[in-house]
Amino acid sequence: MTSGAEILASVLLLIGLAFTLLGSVGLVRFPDFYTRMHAPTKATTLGVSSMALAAVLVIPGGIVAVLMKALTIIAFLFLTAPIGAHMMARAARSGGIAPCEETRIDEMPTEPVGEDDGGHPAG
Amino acid sequence: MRLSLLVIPILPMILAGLLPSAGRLGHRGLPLVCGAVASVTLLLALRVAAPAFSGHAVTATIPWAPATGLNLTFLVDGLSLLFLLLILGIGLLVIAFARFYLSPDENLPRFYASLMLFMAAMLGVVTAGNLLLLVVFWELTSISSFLLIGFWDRDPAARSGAYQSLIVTGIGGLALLAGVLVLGGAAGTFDIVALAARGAEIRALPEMPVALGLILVGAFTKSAQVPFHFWLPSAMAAPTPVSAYLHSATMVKAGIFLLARLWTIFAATELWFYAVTGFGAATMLVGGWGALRHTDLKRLLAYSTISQLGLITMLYGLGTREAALAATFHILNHASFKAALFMSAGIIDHEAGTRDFAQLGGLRRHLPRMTILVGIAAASMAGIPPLNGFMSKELFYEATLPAHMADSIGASLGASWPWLLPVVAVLGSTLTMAYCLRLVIGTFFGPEGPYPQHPHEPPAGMRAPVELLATFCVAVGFLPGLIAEPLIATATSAVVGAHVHPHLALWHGLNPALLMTLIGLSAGAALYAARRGSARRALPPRLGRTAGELYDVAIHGMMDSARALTSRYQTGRLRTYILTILGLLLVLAGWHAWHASWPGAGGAAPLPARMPMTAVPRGAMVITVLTIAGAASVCALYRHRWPSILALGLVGALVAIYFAWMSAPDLVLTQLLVESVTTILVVLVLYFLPRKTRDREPRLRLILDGAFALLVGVSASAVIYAILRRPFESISSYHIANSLEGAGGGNVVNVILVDFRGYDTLGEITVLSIAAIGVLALVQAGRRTT
Amino acid sequence: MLATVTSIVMFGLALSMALCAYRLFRGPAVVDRLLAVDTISTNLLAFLIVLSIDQRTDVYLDSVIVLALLAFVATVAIAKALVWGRIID
Amino acid sequence: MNSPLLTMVARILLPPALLFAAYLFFRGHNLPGGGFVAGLMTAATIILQYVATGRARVYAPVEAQRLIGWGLALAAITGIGALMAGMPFLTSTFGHIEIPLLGHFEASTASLFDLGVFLVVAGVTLTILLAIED
Repeated sequence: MTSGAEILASVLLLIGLAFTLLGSVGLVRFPDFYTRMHAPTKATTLGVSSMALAAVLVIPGGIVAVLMKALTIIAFLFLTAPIGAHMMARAARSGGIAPCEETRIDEMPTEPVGEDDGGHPAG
Repeated sequence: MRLSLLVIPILPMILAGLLPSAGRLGHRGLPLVCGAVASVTLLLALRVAAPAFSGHAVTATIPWAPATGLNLTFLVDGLSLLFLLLILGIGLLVIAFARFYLSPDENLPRFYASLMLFMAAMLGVVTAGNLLLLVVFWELTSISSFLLIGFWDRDPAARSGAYQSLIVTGIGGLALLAGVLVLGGAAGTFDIVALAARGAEIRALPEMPVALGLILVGAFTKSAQVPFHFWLPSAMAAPTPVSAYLHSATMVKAGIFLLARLWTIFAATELWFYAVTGFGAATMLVGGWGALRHTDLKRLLAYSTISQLGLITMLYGLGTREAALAATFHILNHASFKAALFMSAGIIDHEAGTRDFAQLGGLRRHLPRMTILVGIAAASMAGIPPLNGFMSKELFYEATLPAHMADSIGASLGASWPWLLPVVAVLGSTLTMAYCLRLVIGTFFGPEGPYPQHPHEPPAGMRAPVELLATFCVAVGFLPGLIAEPLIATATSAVVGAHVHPHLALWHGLNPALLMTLIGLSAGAALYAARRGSARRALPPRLGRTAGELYDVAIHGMMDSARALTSRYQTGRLRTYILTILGLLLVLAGWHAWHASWPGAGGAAPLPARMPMTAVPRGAMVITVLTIAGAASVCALYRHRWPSILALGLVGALVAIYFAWMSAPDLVLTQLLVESVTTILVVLVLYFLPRKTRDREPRLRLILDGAFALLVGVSASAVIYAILRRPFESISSYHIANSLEGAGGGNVVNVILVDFRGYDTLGEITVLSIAAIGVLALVQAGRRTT
Repeated sequence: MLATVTSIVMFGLALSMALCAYRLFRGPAVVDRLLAVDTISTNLLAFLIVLSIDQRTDVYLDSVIVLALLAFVATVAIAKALVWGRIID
Repeated sequence: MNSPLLTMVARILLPPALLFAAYLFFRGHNLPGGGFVAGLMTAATIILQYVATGRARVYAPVEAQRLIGWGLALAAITGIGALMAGMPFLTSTFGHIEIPLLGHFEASTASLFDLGVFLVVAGVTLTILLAIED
């Protein structure tokens, strides 16, 4: 009795789960903050978006309503995740967290940004 | 026409509300507006209360809180008519006087607003037909008097005077409320007319003495009778128009009005006779003596007011019809000459720059007209013929004679010591005569004092009210029948409850009263002559610790003990607060668990059927629980702030998942929102907290706290478990059923919040607003000190 | 069929949240912890979506939007506070 | 030290977020939402603007404290309105109104009260957060 939509939804859900899990594993396994930052922000966002799409297929109650909500979720996520990462990177950078040895290229200027206000060091 | 009775107190009240924002009316416009409103109210009152002139009262009732017996019932009879004219008449004169007296750069909108608020409150007191309503307006007069006394709020004397008057009259108000409740409770109604009709039955009530005693305390504090008289002299720090209006003609008469209003009910009781007459006589003498001691003009007038109020109270205490007539007539006369004297004192202060006798004297050369006016008013107060004061003094003497005391409850006193009351009366008027002479001669005659300012005649508008009042005193003296008699007749018959035909005349023939007047006046002159030198010297020995000092000692003692108590349990350390709060929870939960029937002990029903939960794999839930436990422990263990905040944020979000699991979408939304706003708030506050947190807690404390926390956790869950075991039928069924038709809303939660339980929400948002304003004030206050 | 998939996905999400919790514990610097919490909130988003799929209701999707926005606001606020102390300058 | 990225995103997010808050408010009567939630949502969005662009450049048409005043007044007035109509305090009636474009809709005076709640909650949150901050 499983309809086509349900199969597609399940596939999307599983893909989403895969991405999310990858994000979390990345978060745990990567050596330093800057590398660690990429995995969750990118992968998890993708994971959630695909789940949102899965939701559109399955949830009854007016395709338009659910679609609109899902699209808003995806839009918000795509907007906010990178900026969140950006702000965290700035915080880490001016908090004086050094990138690990393997990093070859460090295009940031030597002195960290935004030290003028005398904010207390992070951590 | 009936409901327009309600307008009498409400009209000035509305103006009082609008005035503070009417700043641009300026110092000419404001008095005009107030004067206009006052005169409109006066005309309206006369038109509405016309039948009261011919003796039958006008009443109007609007149910306000019928369950508690509190209704907006208004009653205008002869007595209220007299007071209406007094309040509005003198009010108009005071407004005219204030127009000239107060300089334009004062905070006039606030002054006139409080003045009008006071006028509305007094009108409410005198027209209230329901005792509870009377108490409401009574308290309003105390508040407006506090505002008016403390008008010059930078002057410490004004502030302390205002506090003193508020505390004393406030306590009196409380006593009055208690008395009224006892009376109303016993009699079953608060309506004055109904109570008056059942006078005999009420007098027989066992609770009557308690009720009467408390009501008398209320009346005595307001009318500055002996033990509570000290607030009136210190209230002289108020601007003169306020003293002229509140502290001579109207507010201090509210207590006396109450005595008159309840006269028919209580006058024939022993307690009333001895208490009211006793305190009245004592006040008269203490006031008279006090007036001789002070070198400040306004304080002298304040003490003289106390003594005159004592005289009127004593008259109402006697309980005979002549005494009530004398008292009512004296209320009218006293208002006229005392307001005139206070305004003259204001003029002298305004012109000569001082009110102190040491610097005054010989003003007659600079202020000839004022000398005449003050002379007339003072003579009327002393009771010198042919002025109105003399006539009410005559009636006062007659009322104290044993012949006239026959039908009073105190007849026995009249028989055993027939001479007591007349002697007290004469002694009182001797003192009055003495301080009147001191007033007139001290300021206007004798050598010229060193006035700080060179005095000259005041502007005409400022003197007009005094002239008007002085002519009133003379007119009533010569033509009593025309002006005073009809008004006093209706007022007294309203007080006494039976028709009274007074025959006011200057000449009653050669009778003991005339003799007593002559003795009084001559003794007064002799007393003044004997102590003439002391007019300028310091005060003679005082009668031990005055009531004022006792008051101060009591207040400071109370404040200090309160401060000591607070400092003991407000240690300022968060830990003690949490310990006390959770400790209490522990005690309650423990006690309840101990008494409540333990589940399984057969008492409680089995665990209710499984909650309607969505199918969620056990594993997922277990891990989520673990995450929550982990996050919670991070806040407990970690000393650094940041991890703890993050962990807290996380716990909040995870709890939201629980709500989703429990299929409560509204809650999920609210929890998420509240969670993130709180996190932001904590992060904001963090900046202001000290950088370093204590590194290591002493080990013993850690163990103790740990044990305590464990105990609290266990007891909390025990209570929840007990609740779950208790069968209860929830109210949700009612709400769900009526949510759609009743309020047209599908979302039961919101319908409850906003519609069925809207009143609670109104309360909640008010509390929220107060909290916000509190934070705002605290933060700004904090910023000012750093 | 879908029911089993949703329960698997829920289990997987819970696992990924546990992993992030590990980072929350271990994370040397606060920023790591901030990252961990941010990821967990996104996982919560996913969990809510899967829950609404399972219950066939779109009522939680609004909370998901709210959570997405607010997680962002909180992360930004904390990130800024970490370095500059004050948030609104 | 405000990064241009953040300011730009904040500005982009503002209209949809406020629209979403209004959506939450209006459907409050039948579906999860309502004054309280919408108030918090608006407050959070406005705080985001403050965080992103700093106090000076945020154009605040009205001080937050005023919102509280208006909210409370509105709530009280709807209550008194019921009293005027002779019903006990705060009872609300509901009717169906027909807006030409938007079609049929059911409105109840309770939503006025809800608007009061919305204003108060938004006002309180903003007042407290901004008071502590500046």
